[in-house]
Amino acid sequence: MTAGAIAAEPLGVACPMDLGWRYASGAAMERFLAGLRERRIEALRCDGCGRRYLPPRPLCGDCRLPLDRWVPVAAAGTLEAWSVYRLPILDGRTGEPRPTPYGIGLVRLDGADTTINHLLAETDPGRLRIGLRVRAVWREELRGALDDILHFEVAR
Amino acid sequence: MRAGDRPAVAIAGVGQAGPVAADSRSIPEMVLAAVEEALADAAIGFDGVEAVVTASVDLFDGLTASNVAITEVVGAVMRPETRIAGDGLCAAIHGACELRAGACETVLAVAHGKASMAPHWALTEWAMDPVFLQPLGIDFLVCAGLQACALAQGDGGATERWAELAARRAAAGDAAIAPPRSAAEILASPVLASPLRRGMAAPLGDGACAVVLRAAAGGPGEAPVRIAGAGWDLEPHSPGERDLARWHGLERACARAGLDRTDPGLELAEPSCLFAHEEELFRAAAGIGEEAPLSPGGGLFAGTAPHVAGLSRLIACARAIRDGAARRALAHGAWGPAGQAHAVAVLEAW
Amino acid sequence: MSAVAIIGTGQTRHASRRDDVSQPELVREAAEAALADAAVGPDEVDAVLLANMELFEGRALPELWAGAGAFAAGKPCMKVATGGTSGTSGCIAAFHQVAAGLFDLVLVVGFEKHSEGHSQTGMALTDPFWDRAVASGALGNFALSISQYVAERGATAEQAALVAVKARRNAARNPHAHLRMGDLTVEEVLSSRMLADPVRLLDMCPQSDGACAIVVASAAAARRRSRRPAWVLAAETRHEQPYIGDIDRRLVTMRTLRDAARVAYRRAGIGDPLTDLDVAEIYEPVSYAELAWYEALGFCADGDAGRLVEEGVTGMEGELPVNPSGGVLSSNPVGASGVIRVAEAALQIHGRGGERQVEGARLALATGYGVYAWADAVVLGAEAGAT
Amino acid sequence: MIVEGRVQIPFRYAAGAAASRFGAALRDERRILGARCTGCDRVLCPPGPFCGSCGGAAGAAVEVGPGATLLAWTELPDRGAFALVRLDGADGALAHRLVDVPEPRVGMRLRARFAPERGGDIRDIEGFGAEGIER
Repeated sequence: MTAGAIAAEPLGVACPMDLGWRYASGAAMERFLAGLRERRIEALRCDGCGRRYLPPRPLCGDCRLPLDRWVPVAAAGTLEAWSVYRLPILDGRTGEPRPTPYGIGLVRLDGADTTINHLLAETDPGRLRIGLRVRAVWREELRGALDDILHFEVAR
Repeated sequence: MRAGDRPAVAIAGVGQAGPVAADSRSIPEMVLAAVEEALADAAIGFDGVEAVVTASVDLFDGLTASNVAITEVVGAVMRPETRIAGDGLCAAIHGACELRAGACETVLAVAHGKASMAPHWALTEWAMDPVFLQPLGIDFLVCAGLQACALAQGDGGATERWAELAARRAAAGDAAIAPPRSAAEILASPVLASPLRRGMAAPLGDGACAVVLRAAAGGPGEAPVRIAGAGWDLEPHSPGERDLARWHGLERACARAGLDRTDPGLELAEPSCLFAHEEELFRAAAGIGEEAPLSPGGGLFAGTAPHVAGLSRLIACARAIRDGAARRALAHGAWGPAGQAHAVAVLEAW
Repeated sequence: MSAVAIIGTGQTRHASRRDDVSQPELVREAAEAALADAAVGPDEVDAVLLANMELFEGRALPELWAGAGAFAAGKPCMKVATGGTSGTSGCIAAFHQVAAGLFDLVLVVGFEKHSEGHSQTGMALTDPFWDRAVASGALGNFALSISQYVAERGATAEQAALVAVKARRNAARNPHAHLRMGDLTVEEVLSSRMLADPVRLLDMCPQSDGACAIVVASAAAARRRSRRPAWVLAAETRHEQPYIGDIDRRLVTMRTLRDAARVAYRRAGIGDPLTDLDVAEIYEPVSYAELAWYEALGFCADGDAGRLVEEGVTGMEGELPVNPSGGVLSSNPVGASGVIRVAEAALQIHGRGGERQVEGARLALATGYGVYAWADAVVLGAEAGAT
Repeated sequence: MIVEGRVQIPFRYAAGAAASRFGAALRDERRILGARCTGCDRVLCPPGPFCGSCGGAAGAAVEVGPGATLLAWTELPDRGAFALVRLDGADGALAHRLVDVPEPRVGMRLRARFAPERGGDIRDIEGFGAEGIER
């Protein structure tokens, strides 16, 4: 690229984003979230393969069959994957960095076949392993959102 | 794209959800409704789909890699999916490329958009050059106003003509999103971006479209509509580096589609005109006179959704050909400020 | 698919910040380099395909602005965005558009300027009802899947560190690479900062600003213009269920990559990929993923990946050099990363790999990886195949 | 059920060579620098990054304006007026804001108004106002 006669320092243009979107949950997710407000977790079971899906969705991707059979799921399950996250990243919802460290895990709730990606209370990697029994710790004031479950704690 | 030694591409099924002002369904639910209709129309199940091309834009969905939200409802689990970030007609055109390339025999092309999610024009600011244009608040709406001003120069009756055109189109549609208004009411409606009034813009809402495309070696027995040509084009971005009074990009896209500028066989045109003045740009660029029917169902003035428009026009053309209302039709999609990018497909009866 | 080939490649210098150029200018750098490599003038290009994950930089429809960098004004131009697979899927889209008979010469440019946004935040803009409150981006997702892979297959931190060392040492011979660390040791990897157990800083890919371009040609144009085209023998894509929690032991199974590779090998006439392939450029955002991909790609039996890297089988002097470029671990401008894999594979067939050339490479694999488990597999060869 | 999701992310875009030079001249000298196209010699303002006619890159700096001619304008409720202007000495046109022009007429003469506080980008021009009226 040909530079001009005057060399300037590389400049930039700041464009701060502050946008809001209105997301429609759809019927299945609405029922699921309404359940959370009563500490009730439900999955959708596929009539084809029998897989019990969380989150709820309209269709089983493997069988390509509609899902409408609700089955109850426990607020406790098995830790299927874990990590302790230590990198402070910007939370796009707040514009602020998320405090670290925090535990993360994939939890297979009793009665479901997929796993939930969620937070763990435990942040000591020495105390975490696949197969641990964990249970949901609920928020005091339930709002009908996935973070009504604050995190999962190891069941002792 | 022109006919040649490669497989012809047939439109085997079409489906639509909306458009409505605000669909309470989630994006996947809305998309599934369109897909199920298209599959039923093509008399196939999900198992009959070999590959998928989707069209959507992350920022407009408020979701990163937003095609992840619809992977299973378009049947793309363990299948090839390509997502074109742009107008839905591009999904169909690229799907046709996959068929002509011999990569597969059946492609599902899908587009979705939900204008109810966020103020549409504010989002378009993020599609503008962030060095020279976005910081000034210049979005697609500002560019449409500048273009309308450029067109109206020395043309005293322009705004009246646009109002009449918008009124005529809106009256022909089913008024799913906004009630039709008279030309006088449109001229008295609030200014949108002068000289454009609110009634001179197509009403935006939520919708999804799905089209089943099939490589067809045989002939009319397989499907009544085939894609005879396609072309697309990108103009320079900056409105100051373009002749705003002409859609040169559309001229080039039409030429690539094998469309003669005065194509006598063209019996229908379905342009993606979000603003009334764009219809005049469309006619001039595509070489379409007053005699060829244009948007008989109201076009986008019957309501449309972001990034769905072009695919909805393809469906309108395909339906008209199937109904015997036309034998050769032009579907058009556009994206970017003041018609920066265009895509067209020529559809023919078999 | 009728025969198509890659006749030119070009890329930018990849770095953590390229403040000296705007996005269109970054695109232009790669486009000019690829066109020069192919001896094709900008006016001879019939169409352009761009690949980029626009929301990482807060953009929408970036081809509108950046397309001019790829000489796209006045030409047909589309943009592909499928997460990490954007680049490979963009290349595959070009293969299809050329094979469809529409164009003789298509320019593909993948690009990303991570420094202009917050990519980990962008990646965490996932489903607002489901995991946006808890998602931790690609790093978090990989760390989770790695815990399963390690538990099931017994991969060790040392084996992963060997992958990281191999990548950065290879990168030292690649003038375009972002992280060029010719003296990196396993000990340095193992003592680098823990980001998300067990993933350490030096196990993870960087975030880079960069662009990469290829020139895709029809058979006739390729034969006319190139002494040694890199022929596209196979190109396969597989997408997966929408959430990480849907996918059973993701890195362990990786059924998308397994299936895409299996079909691509069959089309390209590859029986045993380890012996048949001369070189592979695979999309490994994290050291452990490369081990998992060896198994998914059939380079070894499940559980045996660590041995390949310990014995140097995938090193520059080994039976199947993997990522002579330094891989994603050394340069990661996301939208470009898949194009880089394809370009580096083509470069090997072209015999223009310079210090990173694998002697006599005639059959090369490039892969893409995106979102939770999307996969692309592309096989390039020195001989036009019958696909 | 509808849930509102807000996203706040500070983005910052590199201006590139010609636009950086343009920004620095605005900020430091209140001068407007276009750029000569390396391909076809047109004078681009805004300077680039690439010529709309030939695709060439923005090359040597050429001072343009501050006088300009109005090519098109539009006014939006609550958002003010915008204009497409050709700066004296430039071949391309610049999209910007139109300020304090009660009755805009295509073809009228305008003049760039510089912002009192300048940060080195396009916003260092507040907009284009009627010629001869300095604030």
